[in-house]
Amino acid sequence: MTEALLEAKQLSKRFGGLLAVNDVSLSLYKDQLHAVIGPNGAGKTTLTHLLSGDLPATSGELWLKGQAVTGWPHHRLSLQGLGRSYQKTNVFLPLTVWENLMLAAQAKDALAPFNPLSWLGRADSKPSVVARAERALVLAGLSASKNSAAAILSHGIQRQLEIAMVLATEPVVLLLDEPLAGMGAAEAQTMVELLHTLKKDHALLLVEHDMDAVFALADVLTVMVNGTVIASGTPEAIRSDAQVQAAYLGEATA
Amino acid sequence: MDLANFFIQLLNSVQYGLLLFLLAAGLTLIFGIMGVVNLAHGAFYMLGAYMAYALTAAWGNLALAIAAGTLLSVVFGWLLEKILFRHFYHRSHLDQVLLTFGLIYIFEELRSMLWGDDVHNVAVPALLDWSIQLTDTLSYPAYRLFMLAMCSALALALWFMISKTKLGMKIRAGAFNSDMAQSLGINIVRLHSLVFAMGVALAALSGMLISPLSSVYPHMGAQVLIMCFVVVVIGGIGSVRGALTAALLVGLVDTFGKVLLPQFASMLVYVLMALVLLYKPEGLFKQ
Amino acid sequence: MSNTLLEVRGLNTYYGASHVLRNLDFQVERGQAVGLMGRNGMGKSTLLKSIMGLVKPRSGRIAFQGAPIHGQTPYAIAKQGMAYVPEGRGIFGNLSVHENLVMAERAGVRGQQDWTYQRVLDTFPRLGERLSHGGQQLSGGEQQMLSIGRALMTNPDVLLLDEATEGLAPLIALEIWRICALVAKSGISTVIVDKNWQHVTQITQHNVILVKGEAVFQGSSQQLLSQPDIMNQHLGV
Amino acid sequence: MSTPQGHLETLPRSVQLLMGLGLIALLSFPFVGQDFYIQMVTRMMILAIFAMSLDLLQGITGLVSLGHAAYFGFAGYVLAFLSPADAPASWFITLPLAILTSALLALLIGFFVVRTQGIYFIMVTMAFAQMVYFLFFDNKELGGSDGLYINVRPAGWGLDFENKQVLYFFTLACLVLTYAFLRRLLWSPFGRTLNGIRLNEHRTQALGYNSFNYKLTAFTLAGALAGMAGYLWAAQSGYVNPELMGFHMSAHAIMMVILGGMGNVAGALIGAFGFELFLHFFKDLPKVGEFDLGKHWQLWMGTDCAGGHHCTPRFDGLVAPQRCGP
Repeated sequence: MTEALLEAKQLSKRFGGLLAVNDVSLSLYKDQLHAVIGPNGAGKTTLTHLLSGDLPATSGELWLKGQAVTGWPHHRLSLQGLGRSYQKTNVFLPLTVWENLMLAAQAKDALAPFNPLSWLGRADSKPSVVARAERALVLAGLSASKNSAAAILSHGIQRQLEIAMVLATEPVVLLLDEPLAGMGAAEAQTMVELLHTLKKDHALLLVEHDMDAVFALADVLTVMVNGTVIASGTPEAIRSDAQVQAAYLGEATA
Repeated sequence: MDLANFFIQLLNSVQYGLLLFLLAAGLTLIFGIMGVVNLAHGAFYMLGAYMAYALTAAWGNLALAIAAGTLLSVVFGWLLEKILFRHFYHRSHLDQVLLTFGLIYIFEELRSMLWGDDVHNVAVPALLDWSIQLTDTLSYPAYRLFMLAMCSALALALWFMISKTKLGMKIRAGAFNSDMAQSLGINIVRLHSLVFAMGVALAALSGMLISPLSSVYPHMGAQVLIMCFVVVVIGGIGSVRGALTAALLVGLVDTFGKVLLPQFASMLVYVLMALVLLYKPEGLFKQ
Repeated sequence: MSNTLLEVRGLNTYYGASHVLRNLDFQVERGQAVGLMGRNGMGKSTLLKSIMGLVKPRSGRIAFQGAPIHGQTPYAIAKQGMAYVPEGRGIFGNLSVHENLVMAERAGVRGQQDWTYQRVLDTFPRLGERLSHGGQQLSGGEQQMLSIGRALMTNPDVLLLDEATEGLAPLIALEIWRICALVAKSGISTVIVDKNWQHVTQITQHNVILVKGEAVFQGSSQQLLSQPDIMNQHLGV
Repeated sequence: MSTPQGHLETLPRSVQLLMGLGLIALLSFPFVGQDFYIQMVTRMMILAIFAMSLDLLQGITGLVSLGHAAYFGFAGYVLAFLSPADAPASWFITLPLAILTSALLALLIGFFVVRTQGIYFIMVTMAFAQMVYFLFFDNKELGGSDGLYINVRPAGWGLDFENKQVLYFFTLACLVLTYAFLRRLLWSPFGRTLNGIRLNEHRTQALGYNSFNYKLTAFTLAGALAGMAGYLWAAQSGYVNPELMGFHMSAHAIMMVILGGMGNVAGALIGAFGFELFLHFFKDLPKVGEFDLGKHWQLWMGTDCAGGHHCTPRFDGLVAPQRCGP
């Protein structure tokens, strides 16, 4: 088995009396989509925050590309290739789609801020940055709305921009938090196809409620309830697992 | 710095700290609950002092002046909130800075038109116009003791109201989650008026109480406002407990700083603030 | 006096561009328990928030005890006998358990004082053990009990309960269901939002299923249970 | 069409025309105006540089600093200390030094204030500026409350600032250079990232930018530019006092930037001239009966500033930047 691109070991997060994430271990491998499902408040989104560095873990370790990165701030992890999208659309609304992507694309090899050259050079002069933004634009299918402001886009296209911005940073690991939330059937279908193509040479973590998408895409499925992992394995094994049925899928309980 | 002198400085620092608390408590509550930064908060302190001067000159009785002045400032605070501040709760901090900065200009000018620009003294009432002989050389003015007692009583009353009464619980709940508090039937609009009026009254009252000691001069509001900000920043926005602790701390550092390191005295308080910012950018008691 | 306590007619609510509630009709009879179900993002919470006045609907009418309340402030609506237990429970972290309860204490619209501080503690013994603890030091289940207990302290006529047992361990969830049944029987009309339709239908007489902001099913629990295809299509996997 | 406050760097044609005309007017003014007015316009240009330096923080990075005058006044004091009693200091040594020292001061203070957010930032920038104010106000060796005099204005390389026209053109050159530099910065990777921090700092960090370093750099750069303006003010007036770093000076800068429209540098420049004209207009109001309107200029200024925003919520400033083109 190739070495895991991202590995979480016994991650926990406590908010006062509430144990939001309880001793979760998880590995993401290249060319593989690992889906995490579970009821609201099961700690899925908190888990993505712990993995991405948005929130510091109370305990546990994080390894990225074989390097210990526990406690690294968000921007450092992002530069190391750990990209993430957000459940609630979190883009630069007043800027156009292209400007959003350019800002994402220039992060990878940006000069240090106190370097005077970064004050004077033109942002869109670097071919490598423009190419990176262009690739993300095409991959996410946003060419049509390249010059319109993010604020006036439909909800579905804003979600596509959310993903495109992550792609523009050329990450190795992608954490996707409910990319299909609030999407119509057609938009959801294009997003599922996009996620499918992304599987190649990326490691994907998908937090999602849309079961059709999850079972269509997932190579590994983890079920979380109350902050703890109650089952993890292939989608088929999970679907028939009695405990999962009881806790999450709503069949008659004991 | 023999014992007696130390004791006097300690009393002065507690008295100054409690005075700052009365000012900062209003500011931190107004911000904690309504999210409004009020640069003109120092002006209420100044207006209070000038009212004490004017009313004492007219009636010859400071106690009466303070009572009437407090009532006036409650009404003034209530109206100011209703007419002006209510529309700024959801506006950006920049809009609030602009509004309150405009108010500073207006209050300074009104004060200058009403009471002129020169310094005035407020006579200490005869009842308190004596000193306690501590040692053969040192004595402590009775009015400062009265000031200490009044400020302690006010601080205690405010602390008790906030932490023990049902009203205090509603105020703290409104600060934590305004929507939820409303969903339980709490009239958040009236609560805002009340808290704002209380903040203005406390600031005016501290101005009135200090006027005999500090006398009354044009830009007294601006200087004390900065100290208020330092206290609120150190204490943590919205926390009355934080404001009390921070006020006493600043009182100590400032008073003893002036005695021990005169030329750097005014710097010490800011160094203290810088350290707190480094250690806890959200303030010591942030909720 | 008509038996309808809460009546919603033609309600339309928008969040920015997305049309969350589409021309929705909904009512609660006096003393009735109504189940409100549907997958995530279908508008359940938005409906409760619109009733509570926390979200301003674009059009439509909401009447409570005969009088229109749409457009009123949440505290005015609450004062008329409405109580709300939000998703996420809305506990005041800077207040103790005791203070969270006491600050909401108030007689009902008709002066009734059925739910006193003592009765709430008897109903939720666990809260009695944690009175001095800060609101944020409670576990999920305890926060849910405190939130419900606090709502009862206002002696409401209608209790809106959003995500009653979401994210709670099965044992705790059973305890919450027992309390919901007890509240429903005590004469307070309740609207319960939850995914676990088996428990909801055991307590409620009437149920509504929302899909994309529209009511695709309105009927009694028996009618719902007798149509498993509706449940699988809109609620199940 | 992106919403106004989004796309900052493209100025509408009308504003570009206004700037061109303004430059021609400023170039030809000394040959037309009398000495007093030359000094007045020089002061306006200096304040325009000061306002543009604040716009880098407030309009572009979204940081509302209520203590920006600290660096303005500090540079003035540096010139005062470096000026010999009876000979002109050489400006090509003292100007860079003044800019460098105010940049260092901004770096030192910025290190503490930049880690705070929102309202804390407003309060601590104000508090630290007052610290610098009292440092000079309370210490006799540093000039105390009376301040310091610069007996002979700087000179060097054939330029003598005693000559009002020379200082006028020198200031105009600084104004144009600062404007060009900041306009160019808007297009740079650094400028685009500052813009991202203003709009959504959380997402900017998620993309891989260390926003603390960016904000600290912007704070230091703004301090340096404010220092240049402060140096020119001291050179022009020949006198410095603590008021130059006082609260009112910082607040004036904020009002200039808001009046002109934030985030595109041109707004701050126009706002500075507009604000000064407003101030002079209010101060020169005639006496109506025995009630001297001019004397109470603070009242009108305050009402305008408080009211201005109250009744015109959609007031984006004189230069509300739109995107021209698609």
